[in-house]
Amino acid sequence: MPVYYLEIIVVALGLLMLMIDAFVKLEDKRVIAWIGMLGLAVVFVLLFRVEWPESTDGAFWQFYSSGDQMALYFKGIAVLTTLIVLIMAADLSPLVVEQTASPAPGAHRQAGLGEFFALPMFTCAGLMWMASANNLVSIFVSLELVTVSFYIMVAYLRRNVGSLEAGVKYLILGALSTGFLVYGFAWLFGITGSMDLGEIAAALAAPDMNPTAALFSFALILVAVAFKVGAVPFHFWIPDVYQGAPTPITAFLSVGSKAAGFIVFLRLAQPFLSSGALAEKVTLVLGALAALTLIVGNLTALPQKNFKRLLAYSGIAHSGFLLMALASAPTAATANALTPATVIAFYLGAYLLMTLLAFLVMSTMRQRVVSEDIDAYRGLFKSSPFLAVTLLIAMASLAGIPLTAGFFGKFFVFKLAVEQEQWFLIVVGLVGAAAGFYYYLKVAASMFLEDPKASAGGDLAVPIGAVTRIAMILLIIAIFAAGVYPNLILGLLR
Amino acid sequence: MDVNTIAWILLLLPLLVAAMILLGLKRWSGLSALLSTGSALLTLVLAAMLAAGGSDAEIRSFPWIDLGQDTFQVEIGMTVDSLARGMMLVVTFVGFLVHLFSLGYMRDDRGKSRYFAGLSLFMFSMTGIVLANNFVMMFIFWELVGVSSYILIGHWYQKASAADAAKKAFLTNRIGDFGFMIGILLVWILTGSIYFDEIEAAVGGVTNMTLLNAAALCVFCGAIGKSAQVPLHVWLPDAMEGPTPVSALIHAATMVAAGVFMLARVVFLIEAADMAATVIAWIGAVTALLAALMALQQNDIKRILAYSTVSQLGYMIMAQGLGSGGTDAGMFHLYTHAFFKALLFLGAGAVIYACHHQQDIWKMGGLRRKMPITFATFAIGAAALVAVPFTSGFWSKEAILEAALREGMIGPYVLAMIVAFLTPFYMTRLLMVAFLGGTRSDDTENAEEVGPVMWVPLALLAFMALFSAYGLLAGPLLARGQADVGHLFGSFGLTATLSMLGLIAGVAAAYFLYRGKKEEPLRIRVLARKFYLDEIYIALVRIFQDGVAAFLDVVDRYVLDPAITRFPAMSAMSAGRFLRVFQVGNVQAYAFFFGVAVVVLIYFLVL
Amino acid sequence: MESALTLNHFLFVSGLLFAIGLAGVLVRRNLIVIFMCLELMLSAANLTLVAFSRFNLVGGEPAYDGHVLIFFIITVAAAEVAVGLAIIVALFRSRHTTDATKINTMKH
Amino acid sequence: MTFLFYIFSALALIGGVGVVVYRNPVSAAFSLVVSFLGLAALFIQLNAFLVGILQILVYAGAIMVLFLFIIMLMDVPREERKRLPYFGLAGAGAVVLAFVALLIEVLKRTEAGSARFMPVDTPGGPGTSDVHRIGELLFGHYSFPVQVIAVLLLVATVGVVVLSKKELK
Amino acid sequence: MSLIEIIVLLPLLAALTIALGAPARLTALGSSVVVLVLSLFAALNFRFQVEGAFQFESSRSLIDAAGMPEISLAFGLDGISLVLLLLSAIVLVAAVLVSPRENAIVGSSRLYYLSLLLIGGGAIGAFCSTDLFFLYAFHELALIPTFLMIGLFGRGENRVRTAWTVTIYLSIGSLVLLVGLLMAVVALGGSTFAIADLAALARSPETGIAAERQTWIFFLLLVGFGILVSLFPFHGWAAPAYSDAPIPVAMLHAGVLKKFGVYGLIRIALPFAPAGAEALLNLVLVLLLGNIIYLGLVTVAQKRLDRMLGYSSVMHMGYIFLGIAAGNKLGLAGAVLLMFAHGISIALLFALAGSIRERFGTLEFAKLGGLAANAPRLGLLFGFAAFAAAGLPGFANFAAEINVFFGGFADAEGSLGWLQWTTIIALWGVVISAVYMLRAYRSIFYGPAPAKLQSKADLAWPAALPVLILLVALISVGFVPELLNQYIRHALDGFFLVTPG
Repeated sequence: MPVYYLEIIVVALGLLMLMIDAFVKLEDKRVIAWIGMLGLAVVFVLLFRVEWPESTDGAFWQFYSSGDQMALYFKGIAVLTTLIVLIMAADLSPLVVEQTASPAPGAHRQAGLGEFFALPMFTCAGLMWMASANNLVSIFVSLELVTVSFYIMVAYLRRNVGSLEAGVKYLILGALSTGFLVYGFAWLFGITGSMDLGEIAAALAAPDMNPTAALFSFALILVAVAFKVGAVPFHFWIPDVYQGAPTPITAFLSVGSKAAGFIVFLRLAQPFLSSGALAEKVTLVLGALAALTLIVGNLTALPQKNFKRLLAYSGIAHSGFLLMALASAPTAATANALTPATVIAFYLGAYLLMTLLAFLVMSTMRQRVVSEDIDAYRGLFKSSPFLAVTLLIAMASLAGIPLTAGFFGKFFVFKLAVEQEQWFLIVVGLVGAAAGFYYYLKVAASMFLEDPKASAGGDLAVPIGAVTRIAMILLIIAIFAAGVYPNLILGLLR
Repeated sequence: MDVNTIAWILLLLPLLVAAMILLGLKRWSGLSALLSTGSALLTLVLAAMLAAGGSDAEIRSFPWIDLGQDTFQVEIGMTVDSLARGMMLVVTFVGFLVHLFSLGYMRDDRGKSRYFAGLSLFMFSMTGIVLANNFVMMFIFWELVGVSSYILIGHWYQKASAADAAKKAFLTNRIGDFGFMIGILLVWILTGSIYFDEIEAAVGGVTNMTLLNAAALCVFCGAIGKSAQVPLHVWLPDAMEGPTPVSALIHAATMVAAGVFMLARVVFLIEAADMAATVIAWIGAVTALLAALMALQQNDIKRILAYSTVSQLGYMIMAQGLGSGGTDAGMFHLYTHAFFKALLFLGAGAVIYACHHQQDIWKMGGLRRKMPITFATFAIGAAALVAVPFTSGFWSKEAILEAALREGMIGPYVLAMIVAFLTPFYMTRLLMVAFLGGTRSDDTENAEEVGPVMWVPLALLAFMALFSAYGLLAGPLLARGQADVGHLFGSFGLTATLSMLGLIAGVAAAYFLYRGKKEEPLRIRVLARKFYLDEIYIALVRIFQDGVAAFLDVVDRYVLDPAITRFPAMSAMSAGRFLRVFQVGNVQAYAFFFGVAVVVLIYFLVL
Repeated sequence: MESALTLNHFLFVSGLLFAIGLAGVLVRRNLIVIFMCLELMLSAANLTLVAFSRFNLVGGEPAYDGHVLIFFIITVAAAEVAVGLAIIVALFRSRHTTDATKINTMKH
Repeated sequence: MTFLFYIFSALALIGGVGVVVYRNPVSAAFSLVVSFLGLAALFIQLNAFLVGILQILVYAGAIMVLFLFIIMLMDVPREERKRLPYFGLAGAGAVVLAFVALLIEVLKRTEAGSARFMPVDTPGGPGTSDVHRIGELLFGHYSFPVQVIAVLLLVATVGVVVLSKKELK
Repeated sequence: MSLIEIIVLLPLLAALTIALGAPARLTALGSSVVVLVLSLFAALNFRFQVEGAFQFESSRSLIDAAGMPEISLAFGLDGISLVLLLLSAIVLVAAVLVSPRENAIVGSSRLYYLSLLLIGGGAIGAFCSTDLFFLYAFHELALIPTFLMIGLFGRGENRVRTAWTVTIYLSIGSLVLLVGLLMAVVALGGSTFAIADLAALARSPETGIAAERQTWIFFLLLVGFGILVSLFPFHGWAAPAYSDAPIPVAMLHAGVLKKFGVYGLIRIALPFAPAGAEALLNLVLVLLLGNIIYLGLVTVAQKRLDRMLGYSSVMHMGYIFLGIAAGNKLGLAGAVLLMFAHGISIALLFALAGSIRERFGTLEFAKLGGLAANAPRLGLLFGFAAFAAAGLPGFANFAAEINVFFGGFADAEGSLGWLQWTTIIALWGVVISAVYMLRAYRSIFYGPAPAKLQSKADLAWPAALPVLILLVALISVGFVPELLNQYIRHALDGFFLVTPG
């Protein structure tokens, strides 16, 4: 099956869901979500069945990179993320309804739920397009598709002040970054006279290229991409938006949009890194960005009390590690040295597993406990051990305990950094990782070592939906499997 | 039986017994006591056979630690030569008698079986020392005798004094062993071997004399600890807290003599290191003198004997310091001393036993009539100790003094002479106060003679105390030259005269001073308080060990740990708190940071 | 058509416009106005694009790819405005304010 | 020609400044329209006729109308005259000025920038305008991004519908 | 599934089954005993005639992506790791035996035994791994279980704080370690993580690491491993950890897990960066004296048995480092033997301390006394343990220390260098350890017993079983060091010997 069917299928799925929402009388609209999950599962399977066309002439392939395993991999990430986001959304549907449905007479009691399930599908399509966008135009449009849909989903709970506030913040800053992106694109186009990344790379490598303008455009573009992946100092939106947004959307942001952001980052940075005249300064800047991100992300997470914000900062911290990998791009490709692309891809794969696991637990808890403070999880091990252990595993992996997927990620990053002798980054990374041990285990500590709050009492015994439970178990298995047998993920990159 | 098997049985039998008692026989204390005593008898017989056999043997057996010939190898091996044979005989003989005596003395003690297990363990360790053919093995058993003495001194562990004494003894010895180990290591790097025979062969080739002297002195440290020489003598008097038979066996006859034996074993080393030799001789002499002085003012019968032991050990060490010239004399004195001092202690034990564990001589008196046998034997022992002519003690002491003179060690010689006057003085004091005159306390009022199981050993030892120096008996003991009357008249000279004068003077002085006294006529505080050495040592420990330790503990808790653990953690946390400040929640602020970052970025990249 | 104008003229103007937009975003309190300023920034970018595509000619004609990108930009901008205004309205409904400095309940 | 450029750019810039300074949102909106008109003129001066038209139609027309509509709808009060955040203003000013300074520096260094514009021959053949050309490109070469944009618009529509459902009190 | 894989994976599988609901104590006990038996079996089938490093090898490749380093789940035993495997197995069994029955545990007994198995299994895995990656990874396995064990089942009011300190401290250590290892691997080509291959690369002059890079690598490894071993300035976590942790954890940690650091230094730091070792020798000497003398004295100052034991175990690490610093066959052999001896003896002491607390409710010297009368069996066993720890002949510790000391002098040609002087000073530590051990024994078992301690609660034989197991191991090795020495010797013969500093 041709690869570009994938996105089409997903979009079609989204439309289908919208149609069902509009025209089919459903008692319980979660059916829509289940349809979506089913479809995405199918798409995920289809990912392994795609074939690349032998001839790639024709306009389409100028916007859609061909024969690109990496792109396929990131499509996979997008699909998987969306799938799990749908699961969470289904779990949390009562809350969504309560926050959105208008009490209009005759309106369906779950009005507005269908869209909540359908929108992620389009976002997913956008993410998938981003994954294989190799042209300024296609990058721009797919990126904007994702961004705009996120504006909507973040602000979705329109009776919830937090959600709206988050929406506004994301909107303003997002639009700002878009502005910079466009301006940067304009310059890049101007000095290279092309929209195609391949030609741009060639133009930048050319001797008569003007470094000042090139770097200027890079700076502008960097701003936008850094914003997407939440690199310091363009990270300020992350904690607030994560906190305000509906939990599933937070998960979606922190995994899907970050992953897509990173592959775009890779794609856009590549021409500059590969041009001899610019590589040095670019690497330096990326390094500085990485160091800042590591420090701010990890240290600011230390005193956090709100679990969602904690995860936000942890997300920033992980971007730091990813940037660290990006910043230690090999100047001269040696025999068995790692490449930033592989490392980042693997890291994001692992990051997906553990972050989504954490969010799954969180959304399950959210059904019973309103507060999102870490204190709300006190004594969870006593009341519902399964959730506690699951979250513990997620945290362990995020902290990078060996034999979990998370460790291999950090492991590769550090190896790459050592190979490129980025000593300063390594030191910063060490500090960051050490801090990470603290704030991740802090959650474990409150779950295992402390007694339940008198108020929360025993009713922490949270019911777990069947689908959710299965998803959790699968993720756990995946985390350990990938932590012992990294080929599981690396295999997908070949 | 060939030498090999005998040696093995000698070594392992006591261990076996100890183990058996420890593992199973604890409940049946009587049985274990008999078993232990029986094994002691058996070892005595074997030792006698060994001595009679008179054949030297070098037994190399299985490797204990083995890292290949080239690097390092320690074998459990044994040397059977005249020195070992003699020592073995003495050890087993005294050992057996002490076992016998203990059967009575400890008849109704709660920890009887523990006690006998300890004795057997001691016999094992001591045998090990005597037969060892290399330094490491000797060091091993060196430590083990320390343990067994720890166990036995602390036998009545619920008495705080006993518990402390045990601890003190072990630790003091450890300090000595610290030096000993260094010595062994030094010898090893100098001669490349730990086996006595190989060292003897190689020691001639050593060029680095300073290091050799250092090595010899360090080795000597072991002897200082074990044989209670100044400045490490303090533990021995306290060790009297243990049961009296133990004092007799370990702290008079055998273990404390181990130091002397060890020096005799490595005499070639002392020969090679003159400086060290001189030091050793002096230390021996000084010890003899100081101990004798301290003995003058003690009131506890066992303590008096203890100090006399220290003083006598001083003689022996001094003799070892004379090198090959004196080593035989030293060993000779060791043997004789073993007998008469064991005798004295067991006698004292009998007295104490009879007086319901009353040990203060001023509370005794008039025991001569109440326990005649004990008195007689005790008197004989005393006579030997003060070197009344023709007793065994006389010959051996003569030998040492002459050797000193011969080797031209005038200083030590003079000191030794002074001791030869002091010893009679305090022994006479002891005899008169404890045995003569009238009884001074009801403890002694109804004291009566002890039973045969206790006085038979006394009698045997008394016999040895008198005649052990004479050919027939001394034969198996001594390597070369032995005492006989002819020798005395043959070389009657300065030494003999002086020592006899000393003897007469000492006895006379003590006699007139203490005749019919009810309490101490002359009080010399500094001697009574043993030159305040204990106090000084305690102070030193308080300051240099406990003080420093407490200080370092505080440092560790409140300086090092915060500096290394808490401070970084806190700083990271506060850094985090600071960084949160930027998260003001206001979009425009964010946009502002955004803008600043952009400008900086562009500036950095473009310019 | 011969012209005395150089590329820099246009780049400078567009840059200034961009800067002005940025300034607006930074100083104005009213969300809607802020949003307008963002639009201003976008169209500044458009000017840059036009200038560049007019500058590097392809076969004697402007590089129309630039114009196409502008087309997309404008479309996206429209969509963005629609969504953005919707959000702002919703916020206004629940909070009765459009003051950017007043929406800071979530911080630190 | 140059003269016109200065006129129009002045128009655009002044309009922009107006947006920033007018306290009243409505006035701000109108000055934005002005600025857009100026921009459109500049576009046309650069032979970008279609883009110019679009700028006027879509921006000045549709979008600004939407803005005004919303402003009216909520009758947003003019920003109340509380004391200006001088500090913030200073900061913002500094940032913007720095940005401009850097821009100038960059422009100085791009030697291409100082080059004159080449004359353009009118789009190939009679009856073909740049509308024609862009149309071809858009629906020929660029058809894929157009599809994506379509999805984007769909999403936006759905979103707006969902977000601005009326609340019945 | 080869023998060694079973040995390594059994505890982990057992932990899993416990998590899934198997009877906790039974499973734990069964699996650990099986592991012990299997490791003894391995020891008996050790082939001495075979040259070369590892035996019982098994390997499964895990990464075969282009440009990726080759990492494989590889296990194997040489003399050294065999000795440590035995140590781990023995102590694990003892620890499980010592730990309370399910109904006596407050909180989840599953978690309790599961954590125990993870800690033990992690150690075993680390010692058996022949792949650098897993050598590191398995050790980390113990991190979180330790955290939970101390925090949940620990004693003392500030146990949670202790749990934090330990975890963060150790994790920082292992992070530094990770960088050091990566530097070493990368410097050696970065293509493989197989220890044997890396060692071979390091040995050959052309592929070996440049000298000044070696210094850095060794420094990082020293700090990293050092933190895990509580080397002098980084010892802050150890004593509180051991005094606050549940007894079995204290046994496993002080007895087994801690040895990982030293093992790593011998297995990795020395062969990979010999020049670095030489360059930093004096630093090591200073630090180990810090352990022996400074911490020895701190130990003397302790007022509670458990804290004292904690510090003493830290102190004795100094001797192992001394053996490593000596760097010659003798010293290394001593170090390895000492790892075993110290591991067993400290576990023994903690076990006994546990039963003392259990019976008499406190471990404060001031409150105890004269227990030898109340509990003679306990007194006897503790006496053995104390004397063993004080390095008395007849116990494994002595045999090991002798090796170390001779190792320290082995390379002195008739004159004293820094190493020798250090050894001499270190010897004083023997006196110090005797001081605190005898003081402890004196104040707990000797002397008059306080009135309220008159309870006659001696050690019952079932409770004494774990203690006896450990004691037997200690004494048999003490009498016949060759039991283990033969393995160590075999390993060291095939071992790239370091040129002594």
